[in-house]
Amino acid sequence: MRITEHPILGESNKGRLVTFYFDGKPLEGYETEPIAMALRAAGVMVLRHTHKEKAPRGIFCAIGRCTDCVMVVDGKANVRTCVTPLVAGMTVQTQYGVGAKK
Amino acid sequence: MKRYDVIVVGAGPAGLSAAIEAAKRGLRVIVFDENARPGGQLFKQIHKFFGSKEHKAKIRGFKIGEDLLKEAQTAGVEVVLNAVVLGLYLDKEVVVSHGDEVTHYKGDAIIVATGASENMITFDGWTLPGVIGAGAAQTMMNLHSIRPGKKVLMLGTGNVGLVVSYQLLQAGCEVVALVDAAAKIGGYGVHAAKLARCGVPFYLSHTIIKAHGQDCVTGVTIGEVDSKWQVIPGSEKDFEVDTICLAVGLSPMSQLLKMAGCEMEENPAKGGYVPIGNSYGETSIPGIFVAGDVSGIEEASSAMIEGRIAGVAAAARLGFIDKAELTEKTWELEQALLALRAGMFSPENKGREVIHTEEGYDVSQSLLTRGYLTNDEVLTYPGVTAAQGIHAVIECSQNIPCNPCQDACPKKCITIGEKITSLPVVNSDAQCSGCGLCVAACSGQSIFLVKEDEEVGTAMVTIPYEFYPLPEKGCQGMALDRSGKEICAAEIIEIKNVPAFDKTSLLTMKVPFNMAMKARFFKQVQEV
Amino acid sequence: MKNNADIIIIGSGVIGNAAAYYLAKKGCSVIVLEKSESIGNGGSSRNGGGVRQSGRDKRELPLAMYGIKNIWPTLSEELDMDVEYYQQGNLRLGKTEAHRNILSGLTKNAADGGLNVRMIDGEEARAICPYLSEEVTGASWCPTDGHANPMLTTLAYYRKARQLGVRFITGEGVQEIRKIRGKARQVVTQNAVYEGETIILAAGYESREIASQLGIDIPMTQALLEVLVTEALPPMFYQMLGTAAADFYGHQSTHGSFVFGGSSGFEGVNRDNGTPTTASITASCICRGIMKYFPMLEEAKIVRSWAGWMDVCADMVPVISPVEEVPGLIIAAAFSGHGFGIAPTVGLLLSEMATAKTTTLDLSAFRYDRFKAKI
Amino acid sequence: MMNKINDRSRNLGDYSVGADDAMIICRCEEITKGDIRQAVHAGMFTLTEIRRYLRTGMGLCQGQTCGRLIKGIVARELGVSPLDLEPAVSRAPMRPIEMKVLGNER
Repeated sequence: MRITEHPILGESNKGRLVTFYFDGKPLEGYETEPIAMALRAAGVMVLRHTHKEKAPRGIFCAIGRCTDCVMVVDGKANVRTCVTPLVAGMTVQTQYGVGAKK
Repeated sequence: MKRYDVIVVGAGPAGLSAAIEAAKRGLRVIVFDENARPGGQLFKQIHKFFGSKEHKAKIRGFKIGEDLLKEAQTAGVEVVLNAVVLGLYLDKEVVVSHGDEVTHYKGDAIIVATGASENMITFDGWTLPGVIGAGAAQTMMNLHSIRPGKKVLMLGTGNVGLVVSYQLLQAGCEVVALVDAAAKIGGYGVHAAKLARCGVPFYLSHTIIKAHGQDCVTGVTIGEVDSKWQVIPGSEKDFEVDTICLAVGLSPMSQLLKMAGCEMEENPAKGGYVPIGNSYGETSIPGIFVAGDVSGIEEASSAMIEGRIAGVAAAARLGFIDKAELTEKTWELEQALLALRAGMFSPENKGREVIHTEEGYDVSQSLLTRGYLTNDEVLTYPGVTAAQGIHAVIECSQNIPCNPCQDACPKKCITIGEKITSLPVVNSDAQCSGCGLCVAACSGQSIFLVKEDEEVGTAMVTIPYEFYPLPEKGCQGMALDRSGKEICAAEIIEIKNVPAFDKTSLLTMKVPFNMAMKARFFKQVQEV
Repeated sequence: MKNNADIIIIGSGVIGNAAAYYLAKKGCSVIVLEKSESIGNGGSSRNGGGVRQSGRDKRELPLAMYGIKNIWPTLSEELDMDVEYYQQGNLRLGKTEAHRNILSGLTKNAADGGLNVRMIDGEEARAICPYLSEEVTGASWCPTDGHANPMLTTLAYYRKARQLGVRFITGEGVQEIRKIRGKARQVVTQNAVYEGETIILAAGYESREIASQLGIDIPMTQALLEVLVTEALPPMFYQMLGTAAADFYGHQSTHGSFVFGGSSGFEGVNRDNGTPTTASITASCICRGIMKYFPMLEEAKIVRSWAGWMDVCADMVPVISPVEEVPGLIIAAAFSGHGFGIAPTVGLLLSEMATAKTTTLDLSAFRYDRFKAKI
Repeated sequence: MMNKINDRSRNLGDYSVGADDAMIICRCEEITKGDIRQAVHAGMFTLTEIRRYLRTGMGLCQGQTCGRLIKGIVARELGVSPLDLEPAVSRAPMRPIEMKVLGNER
């Protein structure tokens, strides 16, 4: 899903590839890109399941407004992954309701 | 408590412009923005802007953003990023969270330039992952170099829907359809035409019935609506897509102003709930100004001018300039704003059906419903002549505020005149050199160079091209007409890409003589 | 539509709505007039939701005890709507000896009034609510106290009263109560004149202005208080909390969010901008207060804060009283920030007051004419 | 003059189940169109009342996404123009903020 070369923006230069952990699995993403972007690039669509209907949700606004992309990041719930930069070694978990799966 | 002369909320086109004008006049200015990058939506805008030179026409949005930032730095504006303004309190105080602390600031003037938020529309399955805002698509592609999906359906044919669809193509996505419940395409015809000739179909008077998928979008059903917006049974069409993009309008993000106690009004012409302000953008609370989309939804070009007006007005309120300077400067800016607000797409024409151009030409119904001009219609506009030798063909048929083509031509072949919404006229007496500057300068990509050679039976058509990979010289392929239909074989005989074209490549293709006025896009034939 | 009714109630707060409901249940016709566009838009929708007996003035204690014994446990059922009532006790927390002294005094008063409330140490407090910090060294504990959702309670009374035929009119600011032949009868708004046999004035602080036109003054002022609410968190505890230092109070709601009230110390002198508005310093102050007692909540995100005016009586207890000087007028105002928990009882008593000679509980301590100069 | 929202005894007609009543409108709190329509019939005529009654727009995003949608539904149910409905108030903080950050004033 990554655009490596763009007719207007040229080559993408996103810095250092780092490893992070999504639901226990190691994945790679670029340091400081939003967590949700690294996940999208890795093909992850579902970022959380809602509290009442257990319905899947993913990226919706991508600018930190709609809060649909919240996940459990390094143990903290409700982190807006579309505006939170990726850090090497981060643990990212699918959110179920208001927290991680027990 | 930290004190500034002016506090600006939002480092988008309006906020930065306001900050620059105030700082240039000696005010101490600080700008807060919640994002990691300044520029607001400008850095997601990779197309060339409309307007005239003073509106930064033919410059790409992200480049304008870079220029604004430099200008702000030179003027001594302090820009603080990742800084969320939590509230706008009594006595023009803002509380800002930044890092792991909150800080209190008071400004003698506050300029709120928080922009807009996207409207949404509901349908069965609209909460599924894969249904995203058009803004999200732009953010993903143009800021983070991520394709939102492989196959995308776009809902909304306003300028945002059109521009983002084109950007999706540029990013290498397939756009399967543009859908709008309205009966007419809402945005500029030239934007629609760029998509139509790439083969993207338009479905007007259609709506999304259902997004399919368990965990994420795997398909979508659309259907035609009647005059009461009810789906006509049997009109359903299915598409296999992984992404549905919603571009159904914007609303002013005016919460801070409401919180501050500014008088507000629900104003449909301005796109929603906005503070009541005077011509300088000053609200009912003296010293609190607004500029840009938060005061009424418009384009980035007008946001920049509104920002400048607010910046100058704040300088006047705080006594840094006198009344005469205020009047003089804002008069100029207001003229520039009026120029942008003219034409068929002006705020006062919102919702009105325009049948004729200001010059009296018929507006193409094909353009409004299918996204392209018919072969017969093209010939009726003043930008299209049957000149001998190489010449520009300008397929510009609506009164939009834009005139870079006039300035671009060194040979004075193109005339728009004082009024920038007028249709460009190609003067067949002037001698076209075939330089292609007009083709690259046209923000709507609606200028082509045509050279017909009746004796040989071929024609050369030069088209603007902004996709990767670029075909190579000698490349064989198919020419597409304005509707995206393959009409004949074509060979690329020249590719021009000079810095003055600013990333718009000019492809010249050779087609049969009778295709000169039909061939408008080139498709590489996949090698087996 | 008729502008006449047995009872006209001015104010659609939880008090006015509860009174309307109990009156309608008795078969009275009722009109409720609300100045704001929204029902219950004052303190009724803006408080911390405490349904407490402990910590009350001894005059108020019987009202609180009556409600908790007889009304609150079945209120959701009665109003056919979950008002999110929890009766899991109230902890009033202290960190210092001075705090514990305050708490002991309050506890003694309440126990004297027949309430089951006692002092406990930090350990026992943590056994009840394991999330408390070590800084907590003592608490008063009243196991029969609790909390409910004030917005829902206010709207549940409204909804049920409306179903029973009570006419509610919003955006209807009262200009004047007019006496006809010596008896309060007409309520004049900018739109209309309403007539009733009895008029219940339950308009919070604004009751003062309206009553004063009839020569009745309730000595009260107002103060702007703030509440904040967190994101939804997993269920942790359902006790109602308060502190001796009055730095915060609150609870976790059914929704999972925590609702915390608190103060900056400037409540009495706060301003607003035409609508109750939060001050720039209060939310931060409340957060600091909370974190001292609940360090584990430091990462909970605040999503919203709001402010509301409370009507503060000179002696900090309400006026709930018929006005003999103005026959036909009943005043229920000046609840001083602790009206929510006793609202069902007060609503019931007002319905009795308006329709009968006697009330279930003695309300003489809440008379309108109790205020005397100090010497 | 009294407007259509002020008289809470106004007859809205019987509540009839809509085909799309199950549609989620408030994405954060998962409130459906049917919930909102029924709330109007229960007497919640203003956006503020709807919000307090159902928690629409009271979730993490504070109504950024659903505000306009809810306005349309309530207006239609009441038979008034959306322009007649005042949006619910705006409150600080504009974005969710951790208590330890909000409490850390400089």
